[in-house]
Amino acid sequence: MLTGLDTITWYLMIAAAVTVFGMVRLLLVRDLLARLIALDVTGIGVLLTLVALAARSQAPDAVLQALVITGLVIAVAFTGLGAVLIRRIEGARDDDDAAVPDRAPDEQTPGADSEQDHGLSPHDQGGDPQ
Amino acid sequence: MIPVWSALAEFSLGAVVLAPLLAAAVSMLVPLPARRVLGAAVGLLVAGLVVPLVVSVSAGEVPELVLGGFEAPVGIHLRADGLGAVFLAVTALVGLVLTGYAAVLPAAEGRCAGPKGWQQGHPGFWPLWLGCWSGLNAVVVSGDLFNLYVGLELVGLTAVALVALGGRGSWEAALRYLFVAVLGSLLFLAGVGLLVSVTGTLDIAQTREALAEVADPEAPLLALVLMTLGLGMKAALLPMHRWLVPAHSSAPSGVSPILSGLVIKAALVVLLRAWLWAVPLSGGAQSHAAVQWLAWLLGALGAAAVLGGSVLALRQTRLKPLVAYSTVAQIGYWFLAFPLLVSAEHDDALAAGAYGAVIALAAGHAIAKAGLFAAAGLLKDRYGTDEIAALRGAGAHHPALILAMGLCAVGLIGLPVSLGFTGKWQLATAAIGAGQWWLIVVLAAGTLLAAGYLLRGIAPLLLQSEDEPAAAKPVSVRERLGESAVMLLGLATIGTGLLGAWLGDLLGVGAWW
Amino acid sequence: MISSLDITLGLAVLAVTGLCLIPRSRLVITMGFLALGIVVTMVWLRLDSLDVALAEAAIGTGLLSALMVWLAVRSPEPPGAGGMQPSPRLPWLRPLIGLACGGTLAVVAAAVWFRVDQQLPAWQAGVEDQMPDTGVEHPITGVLLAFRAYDTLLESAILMLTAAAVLALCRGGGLSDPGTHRLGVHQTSAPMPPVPSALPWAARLLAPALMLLGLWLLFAGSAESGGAFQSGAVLAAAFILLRTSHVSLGAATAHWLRPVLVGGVVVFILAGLAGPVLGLPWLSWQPEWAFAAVLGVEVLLTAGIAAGLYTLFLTLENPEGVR
Amino acid sequence: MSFVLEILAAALIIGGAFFFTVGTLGLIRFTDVRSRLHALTKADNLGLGLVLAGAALWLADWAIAGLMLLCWLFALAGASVSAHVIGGLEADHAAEREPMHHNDAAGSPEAGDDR
Repeated sequence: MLTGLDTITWYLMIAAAVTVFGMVRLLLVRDLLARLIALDVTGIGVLLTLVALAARSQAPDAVLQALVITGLVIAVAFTGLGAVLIRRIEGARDDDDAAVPDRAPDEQTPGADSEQDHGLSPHDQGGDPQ
Repeated sequence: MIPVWSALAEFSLGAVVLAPLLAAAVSMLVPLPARRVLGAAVGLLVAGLVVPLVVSVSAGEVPELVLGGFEAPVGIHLRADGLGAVFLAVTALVGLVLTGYAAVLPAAEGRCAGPKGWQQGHPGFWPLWLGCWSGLNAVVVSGDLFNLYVGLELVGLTAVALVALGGRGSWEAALRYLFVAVLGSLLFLAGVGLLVSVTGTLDIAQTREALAEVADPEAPLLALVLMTLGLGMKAALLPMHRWLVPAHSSAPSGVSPILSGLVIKAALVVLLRAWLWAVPLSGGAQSHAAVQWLAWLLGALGAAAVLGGSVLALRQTRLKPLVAYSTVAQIGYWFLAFPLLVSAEHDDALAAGAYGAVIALAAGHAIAKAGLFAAAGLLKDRYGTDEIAALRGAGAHHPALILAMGLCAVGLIGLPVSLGFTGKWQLATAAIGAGQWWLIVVLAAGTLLAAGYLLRGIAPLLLQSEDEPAAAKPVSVRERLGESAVMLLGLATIGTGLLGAWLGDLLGVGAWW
Repeated sequence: MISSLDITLGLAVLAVTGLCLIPRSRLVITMGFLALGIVVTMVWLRLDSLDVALAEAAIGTGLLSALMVWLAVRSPEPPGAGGMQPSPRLPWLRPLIGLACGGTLAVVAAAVWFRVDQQLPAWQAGVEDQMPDTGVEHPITGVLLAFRAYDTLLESAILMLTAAAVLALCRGGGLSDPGTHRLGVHQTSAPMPPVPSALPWAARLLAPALMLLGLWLLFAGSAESGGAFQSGAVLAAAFILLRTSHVSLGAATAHWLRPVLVGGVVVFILAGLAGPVLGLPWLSWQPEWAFAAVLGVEVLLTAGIAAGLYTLFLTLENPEGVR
Repeated sequence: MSFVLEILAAALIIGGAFFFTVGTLGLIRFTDVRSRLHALTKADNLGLGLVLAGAALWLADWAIAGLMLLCWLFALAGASVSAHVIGGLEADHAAEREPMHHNDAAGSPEAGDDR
């Protein structure tokens, strides 16, 4: 099997393995940061496929490399947005854990909507216009 | 076609994407009140730009823009065929009404953490919404596979950010939506990579010609599977729909209609481009059997979505999740027609009928669902909750709103004068033509269940509530204007019902057969 | 036959991917992600695409890891989500499912890649002979800013709108208060954690060198490897370095972040509008002033990308009240 | 390229690789932060210098040799600054963490009271 292989096909297989590894891990793990990293690893796997395709011709193909650079910038965009969202969610959860004693239990219902209505972290109890 | 008109159509092909993008950029520099005025003005401009496109397509032409003057394999082509014109028009109509709705009601923009705690009205809504609108138009007119990926990513990221404007409750739903949307786009990109390795070109029309000669059907088949899986995630087909309900119901009231009405359609348009335009199904018998099997799988998932989504909607106690589950059910209808689109014996009349049905259902759903979600959002912002029990008797203060919700329900159920009815009728005739009787059963059951859960959502609003209604503050002028926006969408649901025939031959322009 | 270098590099990528996904502590997977960026940069070099290697090193390894490490340090053990612990009932079930379907999917994909008879891209001839009228010599910059300028425009709009999204998650939605449009991002004046004196000294010493490197990468882009994205990332790294070492950038950022962020996309669209004004299709530039247009757009695009990436880092921390 | 130069270049590169392994071994074996920093900065930087010298010799080109020297100096600067910063941070936070390695009489870490 190894004899019929050339460099490009080898990297295409590595790319497929990395993509599948990242995708399966993304769907199975629950921790938010682990999922974000798994998503980014899947992105790297797909981009690895594109660069391996670009490297088939003697001078590596310019259009496919430009596509990969575009893909890289999109990857940093969605990873940045995901990181800020994780930070806000875990900031909110730190508050819930810290503020559990003084909050009435029924307010603690995890329903996304009721949570949003009172919306405010206790120590910032400004007038929440309703 | 007089040349000046077709030149205007070509110009507006690029302008329809770049004008809202320029407005999104400029709106980041101006304060909030100016952003609302800018948003409304650009909404009108984009709607105006769509008119020459629709006129030139209905006259039988396919306006095509060669960007930068570089021909297909090197450069990018933008095309507006029948499918493109229909979705440009629907996006412009619904987008313009929702822009007015959000400009009038500050609560519709979301909740932002002001100095005195959580305030209503969010400055971040406008650049993100205009960026999303530009992305939607980019996806619909693009003729290049990688450009479709960039457009899908633009729509996906702005949609995630718009959900996150809903304050603390919506961040988790937004992050979950981000994971699914981006994974879907990456799978689509993997499919594009596979296609490029086999055909050597990125342009959709050239991919079709190149794939016609390709001998072994394996790579195009795997590419089609990858694209279908990725776009199925983004369009929330049944097994992959769990991100949709929390995202759409916790989003601000101005954003939910955008998500359910417009953003879901972008994935559907790309799926149709991939299935019908890019990968010709006239391959060898062996590949055709596999594609048949895949189409039947999509049909089965569609049927499961129609029935499962409707039953889940029946069990909801709050209005916005009910409407969100209704979206999951309605998505099932579009995939129900896939087995007919890829029918074995190749008669194009049947495929054209099924294709017209899918587009009519999707367009009708866009208008009706946007109206219903906007109404539900308005009630939630006004009464603080969308519990159906708590909203009992709210109809007394909002007669016009309930009428508009009724009209939208007509469109969603598929009663006669609406695009929903046209779509279901064409789907039924195509199913009978192909002898697929089970489709009729699913259609009937879906219609009944839709009537069930929609009435279950709207009826309590009309009943007289036993305890005297809470001393609700009088309905402000802004809320009346918001209600008139919902009424516009309700009337549009009925109005577009009359255009069924015109829609049929508009779709014939530049179709794949 | 494939050389032993490729085999070791490929296995290294798989090993580091495992390091990046399997461990249960957030700090370890972040460090794994950093290492993955470096190994993948070497793979890009092995497949001799230098521009992508530069972009991966600057953006993928550099900036993303800055965000991830900050995130992992800020909340090391994930509160509440019960993130990493295996589900109590059947701890071996998830890895088994993962391994099974991961294995089958990888085998199917590898089989298809192994058997597909690949086609060389049809655009190579087109790119060479249309290169002169893009105004630049380096093919990748030519593709990015002339042939597929539309993709690059949409993608820089994506970065700008992501920056708008993270600003929207700040206090006051990114505005100081609804009346004015002055940037009120809380972080511009928020205190950063204390750092030993060596870092500020080094940061101040390195900042001019990094700026020079960024500008050189930008202008080299028209003739050889380099370009807007790599130089934008290096400039953003310089800003992050200064920010972490307590150099007061608050006043300048509060005033200039937003216009610079938006400038790149606005100028790109207006330059694209020049085409229809002269009767040509969108985004087309006459060969005689093509170089000026491409360079002007690229400079402002670099500033926009640097501002966008810096905004991602700036707004990562939760201002109080936005919990 | 004379044979002797090739032998010398190969020897340099192998020596560099050896120092890298020694540095990594030090990282694993040592317990507290400062001795790990010591192992890493010294051994790895020397290893890097040797490998770069071997590569320059192998390519036998003065321009590239100059470039390699610049790379080495820049790597040295980066390594020393980051080592200094990590050492500084470790010194600042040493008080908070309970004593690392001096084993108490009963072996039971009385972490409870001295935090």
